[in-house]
Amino acid sequence: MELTRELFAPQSAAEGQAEAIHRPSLTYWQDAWRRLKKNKMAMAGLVVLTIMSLMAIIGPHMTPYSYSDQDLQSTVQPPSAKHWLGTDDLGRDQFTRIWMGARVSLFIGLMAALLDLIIGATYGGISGYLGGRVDDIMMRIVEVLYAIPFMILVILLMVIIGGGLFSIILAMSITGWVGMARLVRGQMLQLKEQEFVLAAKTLGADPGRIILRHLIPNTMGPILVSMTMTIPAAIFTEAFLSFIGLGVRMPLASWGTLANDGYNLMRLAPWMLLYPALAIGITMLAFNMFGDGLRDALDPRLRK
Amino acid sequence: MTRYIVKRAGYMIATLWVIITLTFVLMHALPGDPFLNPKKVPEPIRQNMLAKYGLDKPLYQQYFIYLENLSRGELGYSLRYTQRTVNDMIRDGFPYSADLGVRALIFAITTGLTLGIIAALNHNRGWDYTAMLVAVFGVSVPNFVVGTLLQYLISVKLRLLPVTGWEGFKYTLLPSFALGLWTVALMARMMRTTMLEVLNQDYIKTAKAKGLSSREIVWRHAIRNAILPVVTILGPLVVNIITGTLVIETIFAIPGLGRYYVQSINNLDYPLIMGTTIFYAALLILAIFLVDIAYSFIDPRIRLVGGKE
Amino acid sequence: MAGNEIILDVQSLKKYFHIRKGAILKAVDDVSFQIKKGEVYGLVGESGCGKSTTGRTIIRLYEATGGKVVFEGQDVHRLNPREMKTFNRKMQMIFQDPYASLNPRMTVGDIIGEAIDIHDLARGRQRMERIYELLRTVGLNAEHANRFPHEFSGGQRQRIGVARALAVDPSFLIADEPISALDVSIQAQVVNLLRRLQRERGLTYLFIAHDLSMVKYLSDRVGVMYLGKLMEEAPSGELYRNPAHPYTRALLSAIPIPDPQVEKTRHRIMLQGEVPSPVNPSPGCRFRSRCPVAQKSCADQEPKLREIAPGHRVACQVV
Amino acid sequence: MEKLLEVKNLEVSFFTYGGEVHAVRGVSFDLNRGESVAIVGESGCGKSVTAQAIMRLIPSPPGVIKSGSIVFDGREITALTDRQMEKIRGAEMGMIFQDPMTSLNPTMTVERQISEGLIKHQGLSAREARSRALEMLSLAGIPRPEERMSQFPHQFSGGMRQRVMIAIALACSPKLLIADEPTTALDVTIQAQIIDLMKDLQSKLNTSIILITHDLGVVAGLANRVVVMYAGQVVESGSAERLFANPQHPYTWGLLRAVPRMDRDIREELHNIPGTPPDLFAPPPGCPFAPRCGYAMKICHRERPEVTSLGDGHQVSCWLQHPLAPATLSPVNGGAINGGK
Repeated sequence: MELTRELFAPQSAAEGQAEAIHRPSLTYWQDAWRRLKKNKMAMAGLVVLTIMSLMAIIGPHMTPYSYSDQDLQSTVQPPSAKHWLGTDDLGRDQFTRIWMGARVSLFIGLMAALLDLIIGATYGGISGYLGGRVDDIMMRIVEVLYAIPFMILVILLMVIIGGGLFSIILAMSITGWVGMARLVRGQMLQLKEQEFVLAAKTLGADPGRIILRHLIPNTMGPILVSMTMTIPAAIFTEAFLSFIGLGVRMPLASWGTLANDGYNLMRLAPWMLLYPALAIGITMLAFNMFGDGLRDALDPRLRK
Repeated sequence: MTRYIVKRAGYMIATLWVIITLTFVLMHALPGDPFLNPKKVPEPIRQNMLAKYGLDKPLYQQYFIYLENLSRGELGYSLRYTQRTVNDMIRDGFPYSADLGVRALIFAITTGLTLGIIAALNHNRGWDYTAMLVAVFGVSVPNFVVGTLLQYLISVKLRLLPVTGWEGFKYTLLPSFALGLWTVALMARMMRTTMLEVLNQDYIKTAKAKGLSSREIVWRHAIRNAILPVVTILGPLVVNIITGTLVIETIFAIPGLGRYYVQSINNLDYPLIMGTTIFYAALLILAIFLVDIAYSFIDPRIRLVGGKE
Repeated sequence: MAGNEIILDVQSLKKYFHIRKGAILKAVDDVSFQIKKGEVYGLVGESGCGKSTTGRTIIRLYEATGGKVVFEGQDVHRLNPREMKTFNRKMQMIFQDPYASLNPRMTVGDIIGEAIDIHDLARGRQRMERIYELLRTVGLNAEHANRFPHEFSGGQRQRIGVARALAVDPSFLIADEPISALDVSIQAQVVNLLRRLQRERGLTYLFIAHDLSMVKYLSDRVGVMYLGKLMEEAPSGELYRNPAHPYTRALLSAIPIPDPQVEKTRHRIMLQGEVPSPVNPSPGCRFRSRCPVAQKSCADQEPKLREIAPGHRVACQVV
Repeated sequence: MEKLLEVKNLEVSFFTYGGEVHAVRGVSFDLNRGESVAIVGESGCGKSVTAQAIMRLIPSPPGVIKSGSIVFDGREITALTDRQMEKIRGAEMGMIFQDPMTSLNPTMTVERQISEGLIKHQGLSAREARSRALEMLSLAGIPRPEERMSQFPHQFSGGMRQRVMIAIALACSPKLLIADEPTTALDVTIQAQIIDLMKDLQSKLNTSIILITHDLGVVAGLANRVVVMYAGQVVESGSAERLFANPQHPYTWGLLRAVPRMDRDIREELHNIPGTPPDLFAPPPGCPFAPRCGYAMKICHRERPEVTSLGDGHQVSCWLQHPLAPATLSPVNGGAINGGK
């Protein structure tokens, strides 16, 4: 380029231009979702979970059989056109029972996670928000409870209150909320000292406003991640309990009881073990992949 | 430091007491007193229990008698087997369980840490993905699923290993693997995460600036610091392995304590359940306590300051 | 610039924290000073000296352990909730960390509008108009209201923090290290804004900082803190010309000046060691462990502030 | 004087998720033996990356030294193998970092952290390394070194840790010490101690120093020469005396006028550099400072200015130096800028 005098005329950048932002605006959740969508593993997990949930709803209606219909004429049938996943020793249709089991297992997982959230978040929230002596006492209790071996206590409770859907959920939530309480408390303690919360206080915001507008929205991320890990853990616990004979009661079935039934007839009818085992494995895998992806997507360290 | 140990020991005892009391209350809250029900409880045992536990006395007195028995290490009787006590069961079964548990733990720790380190050192490369794929599968499949499927495939179908029993090295392979797999996966994931974190720390940069080779940095600086947080989850992991023995021993018919426990659950042998539960609880709480103490010895920040707040 | 009316009177303010059993962190220990209406009072000191805690206790983010904060004739720590709301509209605060001081889940409009909502100052269109005006006041524009904090640079965020504080139209601002997290070229944006606002609105500032040159530039009077104590106080020109306290002298001489000629010839008072822990401090003068002129008697009692020149107070028995 | 280090047209990029970040774009400067040079600039200007490139400590991936040469003591650093580089790091070049709290390994005693390098580079026995470590600690001004040696970093205060870092970096008597914002995390009184220590050790050990900082005050006290960086490029460089007395680049003016000087009574507004540094994903085609520059001309937005030498090693990259540029007076000292003649 040839240098001319004209090129040396003053040309400062326009004033306001320096402050302009050109990138499109994204909320925290939009941004996280955008990141999550790029994660193939997480999306695969999400798709699998959606399919599982859908099948839990419609699956049992796809066959002419009910989950408890016995057909003693055709027991222990291998998979066929009539019984897509075979039948068990009482001639019940395994396809129907597996999706019925999905309902039970997913329901237990969701309920347990939800109860954990409600109890744990309330307890931890109060403890962390109030701080001081209240926090001290509440956390002493949690420290003691936290060291209680969870599974042993659940087993004990199940022995006493007896098997069944609701006792499982009850037993799990009596013991399960402690982890959530610690998580929420930790978050609260951290957030409470953040300058934006202090700023809200100096502006005269009341505790209700601070909790609703500042603390809860900023705790949702870690809570959500923790819940995607609690659900599979609950499903796993239920399956474990069912497997040692403390699960839901007949004729209701969960994936755990189905696997247990299948195990007892393993040599005779391996499919009875295989399909429930696959259902549990795939669901847990999907939850884990989705949960990992969600954690990465919400991780503040990855955000600019 | 001493203060820290005393504090942790205090929590341990408190937790244990909560469990003992809870167990006692829950058991006595059962309808129709299963301990003395003449229909269910054989007469000789009934007499035995009356004498031993003062079951005709008021509840609070029973509680103290119970605590006293516990303090002498007596954990209770079986309703089913007239001559068996929980102590007998532990003496017979626990060595098997411990053997299985230790094998699974060694397998889990060595494999898990190795996988995690390999993954971290090859961040976002082939080895990383492979190790993490293994880890995600390991965490996702419950141990009884792994156990049963492997038993069917390898022992029943292919006849490579014995199906059940505990009579030699060949018998230990599948149960230890099934029991340890979940822990392998968790260890690997955690180790990878902490390793990557440590490798990003400033003091690794300092070590590089000193001219240390990558190998020296990894061995001397990275691994030690990365293992520290992993040690904290060792407590829960040991707990997981111990509870895992319940199903694994049942699946592989190993004559360990876990199998007895599951049997007593299915038989509704209440005093036996109660005694074994307390034994398990004590074992698990002790495990967590020991890990906590061990951790405080490894980390100079706690050893010298005296307590993590 | 400043009149003679005292707007803030801090009397023997104490703020202790119980950190462990028996251990008391005396973050602010018997600090007294007054701020006149319309002046800028600078509070300086190194990290851990209690300057930020003083600010936070004045605005009652912390309850005082002892002493009084009298603002416009009222004891701030005795106000009932309704009176607190009125107080909140008069005194506001600007925070240090441009990243942590704005809620990442709220839009800039909502952050600035929060005060308007809390005190029900405006609604609907008027509320938005007011937010836009505040944004323009701090050199941003109306379009920025729908953006989230992470989309802004450090300097811009700090100005959003100023706009938030201005929303209630306060008369007194506490600026708690408002520029220490910013790059040099950005600092001037915020400092000039603060100066302009003071001129235009007759604000009174408590300006807390560790950067002495900035404090000198911005303040009418300066207080120097060390380990929870006020060591010296003087009009800023006087303090820099005639520092009396050995700590102030050392502090001033430690500040590097961007001129190699000056640096070559400067005499530097080098302090030995580092700031001791403010937990369970020993009696006597807090500075004596590092003081170049310490004497035996310094351990006996805490020196009280005494006036050595008009408006120049110092807490040292040696000078 | 003999040259110890020559950096020429250094370009470093980071390949990230969002694209290529051009962190360093054609940086050149050199350093003589026993001399200290300061690289000054704001966060993100590429000064730390430059320092890390000299040590070959750029994390890779994502960082890559794209082109340019770094000649240290006669050897081309960019061409060395990792093995060869390990022999130079720690032995001939030492480095200290900004945050003394995180730069030391928390689970290793201070003694081991110092002696590690000695054992590796000088083949000392553990005992010899120990006595040398002791010597270094007392040289670094740590009281009771004997006792402090067996302690862990968390038992030291911030200033003491930075002294330990200095002891580590200088243990093998390197020819070059790179100090990356060594006092930014410290209080002023501690900063004064550390700067004093560095000056003292430099004269004792005859080490050359590269000081990375954003604080022009620290520069004035320590450096012989100054390199001012902006957006990955050197905008001005020269001896400290000349640069502070007669700065030529509008960005240097801006930096000097943005902070009030403690030794002067000024009451007028501080000079405000509007806007923010450019996005290094897509740096502007012309002078990187043009969008924020009050003296910018049309040409500045289109063409990168060439380096103008003003004698005595004073160099500046600015179109104001061009004969066609309008006559301008420096706002710092009122002197006339070369252009317009």
